[in-house]
Amino acid sequence: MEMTRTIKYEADRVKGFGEEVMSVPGCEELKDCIQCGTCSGVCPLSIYMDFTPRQVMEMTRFDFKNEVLGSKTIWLCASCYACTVECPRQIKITDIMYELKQRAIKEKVYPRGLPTPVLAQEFTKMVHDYGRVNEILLATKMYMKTNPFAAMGMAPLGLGMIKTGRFSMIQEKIRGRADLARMLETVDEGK
Amino acid sequence: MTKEWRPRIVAFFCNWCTYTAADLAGVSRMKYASNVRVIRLMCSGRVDPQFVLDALTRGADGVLIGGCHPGDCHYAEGNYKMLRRFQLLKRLLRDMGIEEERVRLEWISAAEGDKVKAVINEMTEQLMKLGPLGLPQRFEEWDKEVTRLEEEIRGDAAGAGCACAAKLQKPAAASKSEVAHV
Amino acid sequence: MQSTKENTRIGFYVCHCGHNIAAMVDCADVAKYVKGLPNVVLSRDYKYMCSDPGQELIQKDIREYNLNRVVVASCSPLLHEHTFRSATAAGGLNPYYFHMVNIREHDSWVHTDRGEATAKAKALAHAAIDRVAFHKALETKTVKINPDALVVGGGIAGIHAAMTLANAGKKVYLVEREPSIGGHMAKFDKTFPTLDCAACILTPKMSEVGAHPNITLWSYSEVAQVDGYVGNYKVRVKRKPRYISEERCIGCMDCISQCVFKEPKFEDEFNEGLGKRKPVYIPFPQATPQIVVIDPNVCLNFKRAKGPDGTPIVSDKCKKTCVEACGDKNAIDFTQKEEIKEIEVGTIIVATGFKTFDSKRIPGYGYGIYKNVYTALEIERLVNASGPTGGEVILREGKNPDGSPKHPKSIGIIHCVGSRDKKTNIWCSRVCCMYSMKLAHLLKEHTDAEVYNFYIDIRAPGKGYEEFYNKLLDEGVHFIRGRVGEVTDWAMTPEEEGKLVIRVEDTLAGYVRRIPVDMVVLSSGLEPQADAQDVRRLFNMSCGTEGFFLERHPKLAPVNTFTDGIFIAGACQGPRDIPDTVAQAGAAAAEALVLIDKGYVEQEPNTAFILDEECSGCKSCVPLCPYSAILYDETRKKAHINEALCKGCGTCVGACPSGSIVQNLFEDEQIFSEIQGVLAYD
Amino acid sequence: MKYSYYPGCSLKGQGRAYEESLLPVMRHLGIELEELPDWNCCGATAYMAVDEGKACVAASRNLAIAEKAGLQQVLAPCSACYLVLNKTQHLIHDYPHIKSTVDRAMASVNLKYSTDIPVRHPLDVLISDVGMDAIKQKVTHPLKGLKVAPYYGCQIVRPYATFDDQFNPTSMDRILEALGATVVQFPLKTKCCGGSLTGTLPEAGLRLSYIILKEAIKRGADVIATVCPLCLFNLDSFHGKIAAKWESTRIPTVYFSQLMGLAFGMTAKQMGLQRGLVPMKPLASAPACCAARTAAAAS
Repeated sequence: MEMTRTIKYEADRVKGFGEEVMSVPGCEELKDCIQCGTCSGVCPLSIYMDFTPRQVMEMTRFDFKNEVLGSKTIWLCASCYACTVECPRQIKITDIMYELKQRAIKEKVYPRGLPTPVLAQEFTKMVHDYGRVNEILLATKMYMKTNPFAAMGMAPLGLGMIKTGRFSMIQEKIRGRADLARMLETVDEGK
Repeated sequence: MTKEWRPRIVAFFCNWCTYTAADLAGVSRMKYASNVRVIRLMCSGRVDPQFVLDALTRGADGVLIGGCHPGDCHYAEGNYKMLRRFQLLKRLLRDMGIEEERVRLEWISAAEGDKVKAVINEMTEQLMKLGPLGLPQRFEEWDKEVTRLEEEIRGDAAGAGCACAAKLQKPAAASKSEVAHV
Repeated sequence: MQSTKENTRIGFYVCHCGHNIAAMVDCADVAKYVKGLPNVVLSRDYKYMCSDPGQELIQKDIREYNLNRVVVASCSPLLHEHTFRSATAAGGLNPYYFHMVNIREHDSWVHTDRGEATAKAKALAHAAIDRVAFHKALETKTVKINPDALVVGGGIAGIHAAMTLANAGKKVYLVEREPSIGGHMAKFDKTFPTLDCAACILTPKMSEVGAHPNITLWSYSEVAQVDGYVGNYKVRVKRKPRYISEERCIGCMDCISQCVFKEPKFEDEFNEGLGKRKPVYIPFPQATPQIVVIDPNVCLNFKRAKGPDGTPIVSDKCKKTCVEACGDKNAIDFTQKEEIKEIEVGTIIVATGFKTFDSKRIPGYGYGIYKNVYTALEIERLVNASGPTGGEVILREGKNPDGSPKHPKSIGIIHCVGSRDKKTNIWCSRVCCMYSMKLAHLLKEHTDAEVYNFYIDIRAPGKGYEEFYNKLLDEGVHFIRGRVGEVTDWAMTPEEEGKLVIRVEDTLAGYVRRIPVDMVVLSSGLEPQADAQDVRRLFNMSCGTEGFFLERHPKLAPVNTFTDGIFIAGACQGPRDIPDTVAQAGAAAAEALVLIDKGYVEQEPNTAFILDEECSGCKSCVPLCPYSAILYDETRKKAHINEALCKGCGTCVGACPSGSIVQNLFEDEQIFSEIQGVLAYD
Repeated sequence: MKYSYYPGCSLKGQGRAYEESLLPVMRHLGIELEELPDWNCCGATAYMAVDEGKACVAASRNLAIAEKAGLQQVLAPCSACYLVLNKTQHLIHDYPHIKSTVDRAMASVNLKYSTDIPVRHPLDVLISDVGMDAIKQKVTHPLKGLKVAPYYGCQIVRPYATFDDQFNPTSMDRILEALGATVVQFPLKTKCCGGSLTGTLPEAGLRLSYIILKEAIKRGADVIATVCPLCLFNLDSFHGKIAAKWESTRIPTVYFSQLMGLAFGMTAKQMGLQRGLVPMKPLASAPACCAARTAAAAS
């Protein structure tokens, strides 16, 4: 039987990670967390997470960067903001989740095979290139990249969309594509 | 060793609310700018406009007056009396060309240690932007101007009196009668 | 005065206060700087100036160096000015030749740069040196203390304070807003951790208060106005009409049984709305005084009849069976009006208590939405043998198949409702952990249900408290560490059908759990009374940011307020349990007794006076004085200050156009020299 | 009253029935909507997960265009658009580094952005600007007997509660009541529908939709009314999968604007009701054949 060591040594921490996250505007309140678990208690998706939102908060605070950025939890957040409005310490948990997602994508350490980060990146690419998003095309792209078999399962739904006149494979484009792309590029230039 | 210029603030705090609040800020180990010097009075109603002018003429860059919130004065309404006086004082200061931000009246209750900190820091920041008031130096210059003027007048035609000279030299004394009739 | 100034010999002391000052201020450097200032004869730095050796040092120096002024730079004058004045006096000088510089609260504790803090200390010390030269010898005023006392609030704090004073032979007025004294404690079933019955320990004290010859008990009354000052307060008390003559009512309660309402119909405040009462009622069986009350809002005799100002007036529409029942005792008086009583007291103890957090403010917990969600106070009444159900714990909603009332088989107690939450109350309410455990024990005892406590942290730091926690663990009460996310009524599994479901993260196990229960109890936190701000103004007190009354010093003057002669006790000062409340009430009574038995109080001689020859008779000062202490002599065209009435605010001084008013201790030249002094050092 | 209309991608795509019903209903109430010229995608939840700065830049381009067009208010019917545009304004307002990022991007294409253009939801406009009385006056075919579960979803009340109560919003309840419908007590009205997780992690996402559907049925609703194209998609599209995994929960979900149109005498077809996968039963009061009258009412 394979055994996993669960003890954490100081060397397992990426010192400074917590401080770095907590210095991002909007994430400062994490310092005040009392680990009460309200976030997990109200989170509709906490039941599928590998770490509860509360655990992610504590792990972030204590520099367990690899564990946090590699977790499924942050990609299960559906941005319903229930935790943010209920947190007794007014920690903007949803925004911290966004911060962690961005870091995971930037460092490409999100769990393989998880469609959510793929979708997010395909989405942004579509916005960048065309200015608008076609949900049907987007879903197709995502399934092709992550799980082509699942796409097959979606066929009846596609049919339903066609029948109700909601299916379109035409990519809408805005006139100001170049402008938008230029604007988005200034963000990278400013970094 | 050249030191960075820091504004000097003279503060008049009432014994019951604002001075106590400053004590609370201390007990709570809040940190704020060190350039404020507090003078304790029993009530903000004791603040004579002359105190403010005197502080400015002696080189303060700003004056902060702290009293109890309206309705909370330990002496019923000393803070109201101060407020009325303060409105006139502000007008006078405006006429003298002294920026409004330099003299401030704040209601700070005994529980508001954090407000003491916030007000002092904010005021310090504002004064840093405004720069030194330098009234003593300005008075010197005004004196020189007046002397020049006097000499000119004397040179032109002796006899034309100059009442304004006296006024300019001692604005503090002149102001008292103007302000205190409130 | 000028002559003394020339011979001014100042001794200056800067205190290290251990590391408190010395860590941020270079005390030796300050002493060195001050040594070079005019009139300074000696300048020392010392570890603890407030210690006995420190004070003796001042006395010795006064004698040896022939000092005539003393300046100490240390902590806040609000803390130790009195100490050093006494030391100055012990050295043979008038105590008002002393001045104090605050370099701890206003300097070392609030700054982070040692250089800057030291510079500030020098500037402040310089100001004091300049100022003290202008100090004069003053006489301390004394004021006589009226030995009668007023206690406001008849909860356990007020009861204990009043009893203490009364037993010491003092006359006490006890004013209570509700028809009976007893406060929150009267509603409790048992008390933690000893589980003795609240009524058994409280009601004897209540009757004692009612019968005590030294206590005048005014229930159903409120303080309307407070004037005067320490030792001599004039208080107006509003006595609300209860439509019963207190002198004639003997508490037989015949009127209640004979009321035209055969059944109790109206929400019973004492039982938190769980029970019903009649328009004529007594709040609870052991109510003190044992005098009934008529509620004009529902009594038929008043119904729909309101005077022009909205107050109920008699409509004479009822058969008045109560009057008949009362017979020749003649105690019912429908014409009773609000009455104002004026009393004079020397000291006042404010013990106005707390209110519980309104649980509806947290919608996710379902109070007011789901009937089987209760507040803790409701449970206190529900488990109480004299409560609305006779101590039977039955659910508000749901019946057994045979139609009988349903008992809960599983109960969830949610801690910290409204507490430790930045959106509501940031403070810990301190008593909820313990009372939740007490209720858990009682509910288990009454129903044998599975009881779950949902907590963030268990705070059981009192005598026997941790042991009580242990007892509950032994009893099989469950403790789940996690703040409940929500209480809902939808089922995901068959066992959740028809139940309330608590969704919570069991943070110790790391699982999100759904726990179905029959009953949810919300351990609501403690808050300041809704009218705490009005009461604070009434008594010239301060409130902390959270709205509880502010003590003069959190450690050293916990029952004093900033107004002399007014003390606070109990949960009006902050959440606390019964033992602490009683201890504090005793302390407040002792502080009041100190004043009463001393008979007089020394007052700051900071009053103002008018220099007759300089007064121009302009009268500007007269309307400024809130105490009408300034009189105007029409014949001489001069104003004059009645020293006995002057409170020393200095407002008239600041406004006098001719500069003819002088305030002792805050004379113009003293303040001007202080201004000059603070600006002398850059 | 004239508003700049920001449809967002969904209302032009799978959520077109929302647009098809909302535009005539608003016109009928005297609200003029002018589609924002050359608008781009708001970025939804996805963009913020990749790059917050870019997300704000993309979203704020729309606000800058609205500002340039001289319109005072932006109407965003899709919950995600509504939240993202509002959140962008908050971020620009609260965080200087976001503001400078946006300013730089704007400058690169000669646009200007100042933070004060209000972004509003149709529910807000209906209850605050139009008013209940005006809505009631237009009701010609009251939805008598129709039991509706009002479902608001998350993002119009969280994290910013601007026009309604965060925990128990009632704006749609009041509108539905004005239409003559019976509003079902629905404590799940602000629960999450699963969002995009129904597609990416269906096991997790669909469970949330299932709970909402099941409880709506249990509480006696005939139909669920929603304000968001993604909520509708999730509640309407996965009945087969939900039935396979848990139980059958076939209950129709419609846009609140579709119900408004019906009550105003417009036809089911005009309101795009045929676009739902689970059809709503025709109403007794529906103006089935009086095409002429409904056309008149709609104009």
